[in-house]
Order: sequence, then structure tokens, then C-alpha cells
Amino acid sequence: MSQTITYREAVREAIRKAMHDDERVFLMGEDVGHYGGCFAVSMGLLDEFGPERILDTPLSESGFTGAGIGAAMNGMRPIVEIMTVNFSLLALDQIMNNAASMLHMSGGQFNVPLVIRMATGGGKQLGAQHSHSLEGWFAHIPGIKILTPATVQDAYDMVLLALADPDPVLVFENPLLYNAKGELDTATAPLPIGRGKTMREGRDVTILSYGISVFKALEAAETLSREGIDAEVIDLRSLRPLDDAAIMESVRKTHRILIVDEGWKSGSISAEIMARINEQAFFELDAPMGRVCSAEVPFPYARHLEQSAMPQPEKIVASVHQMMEES
Amino acid sequence: MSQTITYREAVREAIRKAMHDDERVFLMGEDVGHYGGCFAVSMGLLDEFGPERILDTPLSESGFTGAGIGAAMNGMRPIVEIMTVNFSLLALDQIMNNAASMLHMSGGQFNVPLVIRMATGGGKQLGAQHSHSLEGWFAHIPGIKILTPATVQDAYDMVLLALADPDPVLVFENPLLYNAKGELDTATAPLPIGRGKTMREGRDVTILSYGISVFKALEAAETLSREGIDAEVIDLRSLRPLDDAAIMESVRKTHRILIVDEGWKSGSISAEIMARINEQAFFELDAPMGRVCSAEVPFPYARHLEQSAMPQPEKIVASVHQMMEES
Amino acid sequence: MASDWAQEREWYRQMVLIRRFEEKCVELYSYEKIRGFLHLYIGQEAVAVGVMNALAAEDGVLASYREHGHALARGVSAKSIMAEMYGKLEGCSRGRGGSMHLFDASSRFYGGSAIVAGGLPLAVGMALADKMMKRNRVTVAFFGDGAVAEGEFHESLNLAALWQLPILFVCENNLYAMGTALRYTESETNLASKAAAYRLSAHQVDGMDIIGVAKAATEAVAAIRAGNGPVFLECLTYRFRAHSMFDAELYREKSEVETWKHKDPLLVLQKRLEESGQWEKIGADGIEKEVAAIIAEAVEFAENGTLEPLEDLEKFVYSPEVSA
Amino acid sequence: MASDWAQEREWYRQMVLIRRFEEKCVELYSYEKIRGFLHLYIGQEAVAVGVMNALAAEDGVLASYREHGHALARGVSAKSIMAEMYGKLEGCSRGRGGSMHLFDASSRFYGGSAIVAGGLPLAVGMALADKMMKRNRVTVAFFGDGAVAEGEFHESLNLAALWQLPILFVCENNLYAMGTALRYTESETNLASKAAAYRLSAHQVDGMDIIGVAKAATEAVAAIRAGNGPVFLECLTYRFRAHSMFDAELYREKSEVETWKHKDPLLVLQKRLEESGQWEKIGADGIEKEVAAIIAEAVEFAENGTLEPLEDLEKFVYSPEVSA
Ligand SMILES: Cc1ncc(C[n+]2csc(CCOP(=O)(O)OP(=O)(O)O)c2C)c(N)n1
Ligand SMILES: Cc1ncc(C[n+]2csc(CCOP(=O)(O)OP(=O)(O)O)c2C)c(N)n1
Ligand SMILES: [Mg+2]
Ligand SMILES: [Mg+2]
Repeated sequence: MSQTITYREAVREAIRKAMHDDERVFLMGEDVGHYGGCFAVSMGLLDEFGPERILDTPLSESGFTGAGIGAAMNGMRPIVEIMTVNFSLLALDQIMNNAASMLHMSGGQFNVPLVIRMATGGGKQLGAQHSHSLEGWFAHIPGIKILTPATVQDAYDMVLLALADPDPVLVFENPLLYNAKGELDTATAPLPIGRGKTMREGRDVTILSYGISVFKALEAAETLSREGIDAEVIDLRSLRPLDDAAIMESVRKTHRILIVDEGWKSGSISAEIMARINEQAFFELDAPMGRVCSAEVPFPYARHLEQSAMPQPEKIVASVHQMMEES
Repeated sequence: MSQTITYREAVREAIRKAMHDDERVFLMGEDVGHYGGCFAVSMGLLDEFGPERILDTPLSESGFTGAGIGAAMNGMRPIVEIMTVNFSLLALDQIMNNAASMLHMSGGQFNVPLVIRMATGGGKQLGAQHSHSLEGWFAHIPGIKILTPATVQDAYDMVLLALADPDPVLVFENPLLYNAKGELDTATAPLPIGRGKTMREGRDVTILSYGISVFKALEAAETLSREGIDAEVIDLRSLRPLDDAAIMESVRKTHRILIVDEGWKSGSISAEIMARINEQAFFELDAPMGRVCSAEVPFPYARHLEQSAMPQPEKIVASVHQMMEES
Repeated sequence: MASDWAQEREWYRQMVLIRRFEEKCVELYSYEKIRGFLHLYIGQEAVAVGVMNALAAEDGVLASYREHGHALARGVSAKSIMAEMYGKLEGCSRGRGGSMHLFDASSRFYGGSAIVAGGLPLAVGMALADKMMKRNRVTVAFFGDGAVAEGEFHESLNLAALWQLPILFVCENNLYAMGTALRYTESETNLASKAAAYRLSAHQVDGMDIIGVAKAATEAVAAIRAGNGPVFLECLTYRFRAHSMFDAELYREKSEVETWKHKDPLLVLQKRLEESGQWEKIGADGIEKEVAAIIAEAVEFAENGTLEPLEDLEKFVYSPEVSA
Repeated sequence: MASDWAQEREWYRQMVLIRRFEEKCVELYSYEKIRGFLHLYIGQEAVAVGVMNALAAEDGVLASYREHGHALARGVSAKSIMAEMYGKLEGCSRGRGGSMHLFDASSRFYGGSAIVAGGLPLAVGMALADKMMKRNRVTVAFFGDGAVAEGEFHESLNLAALWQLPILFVCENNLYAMGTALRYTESETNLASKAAAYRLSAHQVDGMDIIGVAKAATEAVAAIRAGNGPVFLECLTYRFRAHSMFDAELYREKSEVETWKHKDPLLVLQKRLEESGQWEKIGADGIEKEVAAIIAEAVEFAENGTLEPLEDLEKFVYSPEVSA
């Protein structure tokens, strides 16, 4: 069964399917119900499932995220929606000290089958308190998994993969993708958590990326191909665990690596990927690895400033050029 | 003027000096007053300065950290003490969304001359909610600075450097160091923020570290020197900004780099340092860089497990051995 | 009160300024001159204007992301606010903040905060600083009914009451937090009585009636300045427009909005003035003209503004180096 | 009540068990058999024992880092708790949790939480799950007076009251949060009346008198099970020992501690039983012996326990792979 739908619809359909299939699944968060969902993802679900399973919460990120953990420990399969990643800072105590630690700290007794979805990323001119990309930063935390759907297929699959996982999974959706259309195949088994996906084969350089940056990488690859540079583009899909095998395989193939991520540069997931390649495939490298991240600034409102703070296809192309010169 | 005192006393003396010199300075946090300070750092200060300047706060990390930001914006020079880094997660909204963003977001109008001190690190068998090392993770955030005093001298200097800085500075103290004794020289100007310090010169390999790990690195260097391997040990001192110049200089000298930090490995500050060396001095490397970090687990209580989860001199030595073989 | 019509003319003028300014913003948003989120204050004008009226120049003000009205009432110029929303360097935050992050040091306007309740701890700290330094200043924090559920609200109220800080909490209860009605977010929907549990002085006032708001705020500020500790003022109000520009308003009935429009703060003040025979003196037409000129000037200023150079993107991540 | 001396014997026995168990812990701490933080419950035993008495096996319990008493009263074996504090694999958390993180799935004991107030949102979620699944279960959360200032307390109480969840909040008000007296942390020091502001049923009870605690808890649990929503029980109590093993107790007078020792829950129950002529029947000596044997057995069990192999350090960071 294949159909063309939007990324938003894909997330919604996955939630619907899960709620139909499993009475333990419910959705909880700010404005998921009566408002219709901050980005309209959950539009219509309140009517379909009722207020017992589509819970509008008060503004209390720590409280309802923690409630999600407790409900998960007590037999439910909650989906907690945090509107925007900057607000998730209010829930970090619950995420790190409880969700991520519970199973290990209890000696294996209490797992936390919780899904936390949130919006991430800049580009909407929302300023310094609504625009950051912290998914790579969250990937530092052992005990949780981090998924970053880029495609319509993954927007759907990842909700279900996350729900099927016995441990806490954070899914980061980029609102700029919600209107993107794509093919959804619900018949084939999804690519598991922890597996990257090659979006474009290439021989000269590998561009590793995830989320919305994948499309910028693909755009850059097109430009590069017109210049005769054949770039491979890999969608990492999951930031914790990372698909080391796929990464190293591509390093051994192209010997040049550029990583693109929308997080701030210092301490980015790009740095971690560089560290791993250094550790696992150092002698395969023909040139220093490169990264295109966001400028290390609280994101500004003005469009020209914000756009210049973010990774762009032109910067990716320029970084590849530089790398080709260096090797 | 030079004297031998403990790290704890050094922090206390710096606070005392600042409070005597500047009426805008005050200390605020849980149990800093009547209890005498969680780790006895502020013992006696309540008697000396009174409850108006040594403020015992309720348990409300977000509230009093935010209050520190507001007080700083309104002319004060607050020192906010957060007992332990795991609790700082409760204050992360204030730290990232307000303290770190305020100056940029307000177009340069409101700076935040705030100092936040907290205890970090494992090794005290306090389990998964009291033992982590998140300073490297905090270093991801633009707008704040991250200091990690290892020595008695820095324990003193860094409180004063942080207070003299116009922007928010987080100082991470390792409680296992509080009883350590060392020389304090209050006459010489301190090494500025952002400058690392070479603790041991060496030619064969560079060990980069900070905080308590510096001493583990020095211990490892002694062992290595008995084997004829001459290790250079650098105390990074500041994780944001990092002293890129000192790091690259040492890379150009030894061509082999090991980084030791007590944070979890994935997304560690070690990864960032590797990324920068890759970017700035790739062709100087004779071997893949190595890192010794903490195991990616919520820290366990049992001593043998906890110790095995943390960097140890033996692991540093073993990593250097491996590196020497690889090159 | 009734004798002082100059005062009331000024209130009316400020409320009209806010109303027309925001109406203009909607227009400019549709032309894509303004981007990002745009939260309109229309319907709630009496709160900001009434409260600001009670303040002195040295007092400090913090507000939320719905703060055009507060900024204007506090005296931040329409020009610099409009330029801000255009993303221009001449904006009150250099174009970096936009609608949600208006800042202005000269009028001690401390933002413009887009984390709900996130500004409250800051307000506590500002008041703490004033108390420590024995300055006779008041800090005012504006926030919505939605903020009351947040932990930061709780911690802030406790600290303020515990330390008896000179702070005025103004809760603008417009019945909804985005699309979630108060009854779905608070077990106790009387927010003033909830606040009173912190042992601070807490009052409820009709937020559509500027005379009542101004009176309550004046009394509150006087009590605070006299050293009696913090005050909580719940203003019962309503936003006439959608939460932001992306809101289908599925969560409330049109009839509810219409009912509240009968309590439009402009109408309420007009009626009050008509009753006391002063409406004519106010010169509403003149005000409209005056305001139209201010707005036109603001738009022109914003249009002619410049963009911050890209090289300055990283400026003010940290304070500029000061030569020692 | 007075007729049921078997019940009271059991309460006395449990309180003695907790008391002696912890006294043993202090000894073992000085021998460095136990490490990390060790927070003693001595003085507060009537609360845990009295409340647990009201629960059924299927109810859920969450506590703080001062939870030996709660674990024992809930029926977690002294052996597995002692082994836990020894850091042994046979401990109730495999030796990974230590004193602050006791967990036991079989008695539905959900920890052992060392972030003050951090367990409260979890308790809300557990109760929410029960309500959703229409299970007739109660969740009990124990916490101290210090937790009340935290934002997570506020958010949790509001959610519980708003959603009318089957949850019993037991606040053990021992007057201090570490070394900070309640009057320095709360603008309203009557915590039950503070909680009542969330529109839930809130009561204060003498936490040194197990008969009163048990009665209040039984009534509360009955009300909760009947579907009347959450209850908040403030138990006025006192810890006789230091906050943890690192505490010079500078913040309170010795005389205050002595005064409270007159209200020792063991003494209070003894007196009550003496008054009703039942004290002799209880057989206090026999209880001491019984308890001594349990503790000796626990220590032996812990001593003989094994250490988790180092290879297992990363086990349970994630759930074991389940073959599909
Ligand atoms: C911590 C946080 N959570 C969620 C949001 C998203 N959000 C923005 S406004 C809003 C509703 C706030 O309602 P209220 O406090 O009543 O203010 P109003 O918008 O009615 O003026 C929400 C949920 C946010 N900005 N910050
Ligand atoms: C969020 C957080 N902040 C600080 C601490 C350090 N701390 C541990 S216990 C404690 C006092 C708690 O007091 P209370 O809630 O009254 O419980 P009691 O110890 O009296 O049983 C503090 C400050 C902590 N564990 N968690
Ligand atoms: Mg509202
Ligand atoms: Mg207490």
C-alpha cells in the first residue's frame, strides 16, 4: 500500500494506527486536543479518540513529561508531545534523571516505554527561544534513543518504531517539513532504529546528515555533480544509536567526509561523528573532515541573519570544494 | 603572597575577597548559609556577611537561578550555587533560554554578569542522580563560559575571573578536590579565561584534560615516563572557550593526542576537541586521536562498577600504548 | 477620578495606539513585512495601560511574547517596535528579537520573553537586587493564565513572598492558553485565590475596565513601595483575536468572542466618560489622527531601516571586550 | 482501634525493624561497608508504617532518598536492602542504586528517587495509567517539606487535582530541608493549607503517632479508591539524626532535638498501649529479638553477596533485546 501524503499526515496516521492497534497508547501535551495541535499534527484526533486518550495538558513540561514516564512504567505507551525543543529544557530533569536512568538504576526492573515527540529547528524567524536544534545534544544521554525523521516514510515509521521500543525514544520533527509531500509505503517493514540510509550514492565525498539538512545536502550534491563531483548523501536517521557501520563503510568508499547538522557547532553531533571516524577509520581519510553546522549564536529573528546562521546548500558546496583542495 | 590551603578554602577565600571588595556580590543557593554549605565551602560566610548576602534558598533551582539572572541584569554580581550538576537540569531553561541568550537577543542591551558554581563528577558512590559530569555538555551553549578549576590556584582565581566577566560563567568544582592542598599565590595576575595550562612538558604524546582528570593524566604520565614515553599534559581549564592555540601547538609538537574527560563518551567535549584538531591540524597527526571518557551508563552506586565506569590512570596508559602502536 | 479627564484622554490615546498599531501589524503580516509569530494584544489593552500608569520611570517591566501593548504603554517608541518587527537594525532589539522579544533599556523594559513563565524568576531577581540595594523601585511582571501551571510560576511566587520582594505580578487571565481553556489547565480557576496561598496580597480586577485596573495597580504599587511585599493582580480579560497568526480558533465559540467584545476596553472607557459627560472633551477623532500619524511614521521608519550586517551575527554573543 | 493489638504489635515491630536496621546501617557506614549518602529515617517511622498499612498489594509506592523505612514497611526484604547498600548483585537494585535508589518490582516499590520532588510527576503518571485502565489502584508518593518549593511539586499537584487522579501525596514535614528550616523556604509554612489551594483534600496529622497516621491514611485511601480524587497528607514529624552522614547540624539546637525525642513514635505507641493495658501483650523483648535476627540475617546475606561482574556495567542501559 503506497500513497502520497504530507509529513504531517504521516505522523498523524502513525499515531492513529498505534492508537487503534493498542489501547495503551495515548497522546498528551499542550494543545494536542482542542486547539488541534500546535502544528496541526493531531488535528481531528480528539474527535476520533476522545479526551481520555488525547490529553490537553497545562503548561507544565516537567510535570507531564514525568507523568508520561510514570504512565509508561505502569503499563501504558504514552506519546508525550513537547511543542518545541527549547521548552524541553524544562523537562530535562525528568528526561535525564528519570527516563534515561530508570532501567539501569533499578537494576533492570523498570523500563520506560515512552515516546517524546517535539519540534526542532530554525528557519521560521521565531528567535532565540523557539529555534534551536538540540537533538544532537540530547544524543549525549545514555538510556534514551534519538530519532530524526527526514522523509514522509520515516515520519510515519519512526512513531511506530519508537512505540515498539521498550525504552524512551525522542523523535524530533522539523516543522518546516510538515507540509512536505512524499510516498508512504505501509506494507514494507521499516528500517530499524539505528540504521542510516543512503539517499544518494557517490564516490568522491560523503555528506552525512539528518532531518531537514538531508535535503540541503541533496541539493548541494546536485550542484556538485554538475561540477563533476560525485557526492554520497547519507541520512543518519538516528543520532543515538548512530549507524557506525554505515558511516565507516562510506568513509572507506569516498575517503572524504562532510557532516551537516543544524545544531551549534561546538559539541555538535558532527563532532561526535568526526571523533568516531577518527577512531575507527582514521587511515582511510584523504583530507580533514568538514562540518557545516549552525553559527554559535542564539538564533536571531531577522531573516537574513537567521538564514546566514544556518547550514545552506551553498555552504555545503563550498565546504566540499575546500575539502577537495585540501586532499 | 603565597600560602598552602585547600581547594575548598581557596573557593571560600575568593568568595570572601569578592564580597569584601564589591558590595554587589552575594551568594545564593541551597544550604549555603545555616547548614554551612553542602560541601562546607561557604562555612562561616553567613556569620561574616549576614543573611542579606548569604541567601539560603528554597529548593527551586529554576527559580533561584533565574533570580540570579534578574539580579545580575539589575546591577548585582550574584554567585548562584547549584549543589550538584544533575540538579542543574532543573535550571536549564533559565541557563540557556535566558542567561545565555539575553545579551544577543536584546541586541546588546542586557548583559548578565552572573556566576553559577556547581559540583560535578563521580566517584563518591552517589548513584545515577548525583554523579554525572555535564560541564562538557554545557560547553555546547553559546553565550555562557565554562570553567573547570583543577588546582587550588584556579579554584581561587576562577571565582574571581568569573565575577569579573560581564557574561554568565559556570564554574564546575569537583568535590573530590575540596580537601586537596596546594599553593595559592594571590599576588600574581591569574591566567585569563580561555587559556589552558601545560602541567607537564613532553614530546611523545599530549594528554589533554581538565578538572580532576588532570591528576589522573599526570599520574599516567609518570607511569609512561618510566617506560620511556614522554607525555605532555595540558589542563584545558576552560571548556568554553577552548584554548585552540595551545591545543594545536601541542599537536604540532607531539603529533599524538589523547583526551581525558569524565563525561559520557558520545558527544563529549573530547569529541569536540578531536573535531577541532581534525579541522585545524589534521596533517600533523601521526595516529588516530584517542579519548578516555566515562562509560555511557547512568552512574552506578557499587564502587567497583562506578570506578570502572570512570577514566583511570591505567586506562590512560593503555590508550597511549595503543596509540603508540597505531602510529 | 472623574475630574481628571486629561489622564483618561491619555489612557484612551494609549489604548487606541496599541489597537491601531496591532491592526497595522496584521496588515503588514499579510504583506510578509512582519514574520515569525505575531501575538496580538487586542482586547487586553486596558491591562498594560492601566498598570504602566502606576509606575515610575525607574521601575522595571517584564512581559511575555504578547507584549506590543506593554512596550507601547511603557513608552517604547512605536518606531523602534515596528522596525524590530521588520527585522531592522533600528529596531529596539536590533531586529534580532522580533515581535516576541522587544527590549528597551532606556525605558527599563526587560522583554519580551517567549518561554511561558520564564520571565518570572528574572523579575524576582530584579526585585531582589532593588531590595538589596535599598532602591525604592518596583518590578512588574506580566504573564498569562497559562503561566500559572508552570513550576517557574510557583517557585517565583514563593521566593517573592518569602523574601518580601517589591514585585507586582500581573496575571492577564484571558481564559485561554493558546487553545486550552483555563478549566482544562487549572484545578483552581480562581487564580488570585491560588496566588493568595503563597501568603501574598492577591486581587482580582475587571481587566476590561481601565479605571479599575489603574486604581488597583496604583494601590498595589503604593503598597509595594511602602515595603509591604509583593502583590498579585489577576486581570480578567479576553483576547479578541486568534492566539497567533496560526490559529483556527476551534476551541471557542464565536458567540463567546462576541459577548466579550461588548466589554471592549475602548468602549468601556468611552461609556464611563459619556456617563460623566467628558467623552466629548477627549476628542476621539483627534486621537485617531494623532495615532495614525504615529503609526505611519513608525512604518516609514521601519521601511527605511537598515539590515544588520551579516558580519555582526556573532556580535553580542558575549559582551564586547572592554579595555581594562 | 484499641482492641486490635495484633495490628499494633505489627506496627511496633515494623517501626523497631526500621529503627534497628538503620542503627545497624550507621555502624556499617563507620566500617565503610556502606558508602555514598546515607539518609536516616529514625524518628519518622510512624509515617511510613502508618501509611503502608492502608495500602493493598497492587498499589504503587514512590519515595525519596530517605526511603529505607518506606521500603521495609512496604515489605521489601531487609536482606535485599542491606545487600543493596553493600553494593551487591543480590541487592534490590543489583547494587547499582545504594541507599538512595531502592527499587522492588515485586512489592511495586518504584524507588528511591534522589532528585527532590522528581518522583512526583512519575507518581502522577502512574495514577493516570491506573485511572485510564480503570484499575482500582492507588499510588502513594512520599516526599519532604523541602520538595514543596520545587516547581515539580506544583505541576504534579495541579495535574493530580485537575485530572482527579487516584494518588495520595504524603508530605513528611520534618521542619528542615537539609539545614534549611521551613520558615526559610516557604512563605506559607502550613503545607496542608498550601496544598488545599490546588482544590484537593488536604489534612495535617501528627506524624509521630502511628495510630493517627494510620487512621488518616486509611480514610484517605478509601476516599481515593472511591474515586474522590487525590489527597494530600501532611505528617508533622522530625528526624532525630543528622540529614546525612555529612552534617554538623549547625542549624538546629540540641534542645529542639531533645524535645522532639519525647515524641519518639516508638514511645508514643508504647504509651498508647500502656494506657489501654495492651503493652505487655505486645512482647517488646520478643520483637527486639525477632528484629535482631532479621538484621543479622540481612547483614550476613549482604556480606555473602556477590559483586556484579564488570562486564555487566552496560547491561540495562537499554532493555535486553527481545527476540520478536
Ligand atoms: C514553556 C513554554 N511552553 C509552551 C509554549 C508555547 N506557548 C506559547 S503561548 C502559549 C499559551 C500561553 O497562554 P497564556 O499564559 O494564558 O498567555 P496568552 O497567550 O493567553 O497571553 C503556549 C502554550 C511556550 N512558549 N513556552
Ligand atoms: C533537586 C534537588 N536539589 C537539591 C538536592 C539536595 N538535597 C538532598 S535532600 C535535600 C533536602 C530535602 O529536604 P526535604 O524535602 O524536607 O526532605 P528530608 O531530607 O527532610 O527528608 C536537598 C537540598 C536534591 N537531592 N535534589
Ligand atoms: Mg491566556
Ligand atoms: Mg525535611
